[in-house]
Amino acid sequence: MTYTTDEMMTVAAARSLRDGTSCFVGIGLPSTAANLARATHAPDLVLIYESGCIGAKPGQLPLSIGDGILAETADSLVSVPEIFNYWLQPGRIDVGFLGAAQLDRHGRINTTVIGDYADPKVRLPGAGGAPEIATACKDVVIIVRQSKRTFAERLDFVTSAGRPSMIITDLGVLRPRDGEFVLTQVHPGIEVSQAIEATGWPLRVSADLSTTEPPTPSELTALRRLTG
Amino acid sequence: MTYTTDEMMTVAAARSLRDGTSCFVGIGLPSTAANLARATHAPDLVLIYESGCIGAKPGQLPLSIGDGILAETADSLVSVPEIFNYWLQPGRIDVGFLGAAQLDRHGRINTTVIGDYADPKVRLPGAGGAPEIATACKDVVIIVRQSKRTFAERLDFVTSAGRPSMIITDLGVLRPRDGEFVLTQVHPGIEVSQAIEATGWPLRVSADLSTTEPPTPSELTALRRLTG
Amino acid sequence: MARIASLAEAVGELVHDGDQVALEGFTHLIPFAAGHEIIRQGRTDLTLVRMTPDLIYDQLIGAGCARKLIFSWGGNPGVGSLHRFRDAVQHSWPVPLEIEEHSHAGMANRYVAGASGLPFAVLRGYTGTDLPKQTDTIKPVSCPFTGEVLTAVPALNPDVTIVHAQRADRKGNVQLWGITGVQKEAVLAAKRSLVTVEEIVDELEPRPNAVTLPGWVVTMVAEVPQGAHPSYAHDYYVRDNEFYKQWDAISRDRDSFGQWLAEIR
Amino acid sequence: MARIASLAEAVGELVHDGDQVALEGFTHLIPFAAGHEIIRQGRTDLTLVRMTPDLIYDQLIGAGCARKLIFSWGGNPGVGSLHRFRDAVQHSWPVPLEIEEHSHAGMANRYVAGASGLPFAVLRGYTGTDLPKQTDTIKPVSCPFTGEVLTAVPALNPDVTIVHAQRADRKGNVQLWGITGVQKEAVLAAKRSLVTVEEIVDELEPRPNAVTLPGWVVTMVAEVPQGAHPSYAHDYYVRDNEFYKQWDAISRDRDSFGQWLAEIR
Repeated sequence: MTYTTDEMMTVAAARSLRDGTSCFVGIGLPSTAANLARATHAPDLVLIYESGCIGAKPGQLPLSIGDGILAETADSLVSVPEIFNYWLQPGRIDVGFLGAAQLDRHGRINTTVIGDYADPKVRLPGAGGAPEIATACKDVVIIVRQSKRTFAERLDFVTSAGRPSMIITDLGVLRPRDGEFVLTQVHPGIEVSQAIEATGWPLRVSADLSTTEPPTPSELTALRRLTG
Repeated sequence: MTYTTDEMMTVAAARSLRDGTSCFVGIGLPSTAANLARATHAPDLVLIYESGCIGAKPGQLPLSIGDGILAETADSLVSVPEIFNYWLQPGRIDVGFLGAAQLDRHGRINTTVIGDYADPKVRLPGAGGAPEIATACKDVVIIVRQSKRTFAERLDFVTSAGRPSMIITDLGVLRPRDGEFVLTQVHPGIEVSQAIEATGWPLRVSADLSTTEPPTPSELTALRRLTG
Repeated sequence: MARIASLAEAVGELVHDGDQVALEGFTHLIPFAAGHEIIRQGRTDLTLVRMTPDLIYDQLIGAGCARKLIFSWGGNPGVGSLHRFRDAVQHSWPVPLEIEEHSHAGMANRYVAGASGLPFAVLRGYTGTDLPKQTDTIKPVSCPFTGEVLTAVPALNPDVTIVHAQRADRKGNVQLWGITGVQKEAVLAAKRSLVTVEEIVDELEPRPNAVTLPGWVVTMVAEVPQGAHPSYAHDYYVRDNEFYKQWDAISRDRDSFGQWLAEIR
Repeated sequence: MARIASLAEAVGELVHDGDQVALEGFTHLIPFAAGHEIIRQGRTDLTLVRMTPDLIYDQLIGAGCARKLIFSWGGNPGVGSLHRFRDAVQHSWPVPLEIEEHSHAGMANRYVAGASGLPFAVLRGYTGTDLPKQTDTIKPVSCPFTGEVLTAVPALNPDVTIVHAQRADRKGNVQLWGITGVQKEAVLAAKRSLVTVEEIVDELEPRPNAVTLPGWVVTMVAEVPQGAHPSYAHDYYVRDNEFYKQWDAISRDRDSFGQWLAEIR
């Protein structure tokens, strides 16, 4: 089966989630990947949305983090203060699954402004739940399309500063080595030079660089059923 | 109809509650009086119990502040942290209705120990909700049987230190004058000397001392239906 | 006991120029009809408070009702940017917009402090971010027992909070269910409150996952069927995702937004 | 996912000598059966935590399981005193009992801080009382914004929390309803947790006013019908008020208590 680079990215992200763990899910790419994991190898993955839905089991992908289907299928539905204070903050959630508008070699994220804060070139949406998701979860994974604009040499604003263990992109996977994210994995058919070209800092390549297993037909079928 | 001094006390306490207000109710005498008010002149009195029951409407008197009938008839049922933090603490409740093991001329209450704290003669139950009920409600009323032991010259321990507007007893009513509780009202058939005799400090008597209206037959009927 | 009134009457009485106003609802039950009524009544100089400004504040900001925005995430969920919000921040159009920016955890805790009658709340938040440099309502606080340094945020106590709910009874007791977000806290934190509801009923039967706000903590209730459209009301109607997408085009330039505004007014 | 086990197995595995143990339930759903099992297994040196010690801790204290009690109201509700608690405090029988005494508001907030992963909580509390003179876990804290002085109490994070609930499913998801007190906070604050339930069912259907604890935050679940007796389980059985009254006589002297204890053991 043929597949897109976005599909490869989502499949790679889904695979990073272990069954039986809990995942605090951001909307967009992270939500797609987390739901794919639940639909494939991790049926007992606990999906937690900041709208207060714990253990949501949507059959179709939600468009927002507060869709009715998340509430209807949740094991437990709590208030927004409670989801942040009782569930996220104490560090009881295994993985935070986040997107990013801009990030740097340390895995810090900017979703606030491009340009000067007081007089921005582009005003982005802002922090949302990310600063605390990035620091409170036991592990953090970022899912984002790789480009020079997104993978920036310098952030105009630090919105979230966690210690992600992985950045999963449409080109490959980056992991931290000596305090800096380096390319450790490329997806099938992607050249290392493409990843370097799509990175705003001089991207180092790990000596043990590997190639991602391509999506299996069953992964692709499950993904297309979710998004279709 | 004949009546006991306890019945007179409960009726006098019930009358102090205005319809349409909210009352944080301690168990025992306060609960009886608050439910009598609701059964007579104050059908829209909102009864709030520290177990998390807001707007409870028990048909029979509860034996504890956590009886099932309180939960079943409440307008809203919340957790114990919520009842203290969102409902009591901000001062949104009109009246706190409290009992007392021992109190002084300033209306401060001891329900902790008789004797030395570290080596008490009698260990009492302790504070419960009282310290915060006594300071957070807009108004505080104490309902307690009057005796030399209860109305103490000196407290061995200050458990709650609010500013009650009234102490309603089986003998009469005390109100604060110049920072000290004085006798402002006696129940029918009670001599002022009895009240003085039953008080551990030199009880002053207000110049405008009045006599409580005796319980009406309908008040007594309602009370006996509740307690019977 | 809450007073039951028309939406126009309630907004007229409760929302004043210059007020700090919170319209809450986390994706679900967003009080759009009340927002439109504020636009219709021409309120100005408002300080708008909301975790996720969403389309509702894009509309109020574009209409020139707001002087300041206190928020934590200002996007069109699943679609993209809020163009009127951007235009106000980037080009002061139609009027300059001051911003006070937090994280969701910070905003939620500010409402909790407000509802609790406390001047501030404590959280583990904003670690390593640039937000405290720009937002002076984020400060350190030390634990008196362990000495650990945590983050403090001040209480929010809006002049008026407006939320939408599924039902109220005739005494103004309000019931909402599904995702209930931060609405209880926002109402309890406010000096005055308005709840718009899908319907007023004789009796509120108990329901799973329902929040009940007693009528005596609500100032006014107005019956406004479809009052949360284009967001949704659980068990009444679904989210109008198409309108959320259309808003991107409507709001993108000042003229097409002006046309939308003329229709609302 | 919580592990389902027998009560004896669960207490044996989760409760160790010297542990800080919270058995919660505010009048309703008090985990008496688990308390009796702790007595049966002869645990000692426990620090017992509970807002309202009630008969359950009177029993544990009289049985010599406790070294320390952290609490806010130690009476027999509607009846009078807890005689075993009194005897321990007044006469160190059967062993000395250290006490750490708070108000309900303080205790509730200590659990909230524990559940929230914070080292302390802030409240308006203890004003004018002698409690801060005796209890060193009550301290002042200043608002970083207004300078106002409030009260701080440290988090409670019990080694193990035990609560009773109406139901669990086979994955250990727990559902309780009626008065739910401080149980959610007590479980989330604890390092380990045990929930005894009236019954284990295939499916937890949604219910009004229910709290659901997902199985992954509960360590073990044990099916113990009548496990809250003589307190009550909403929709299962009512409170045994007679036993509460009888306890006054049973507990009043050491001999009659000793007979009761022999039967339990």
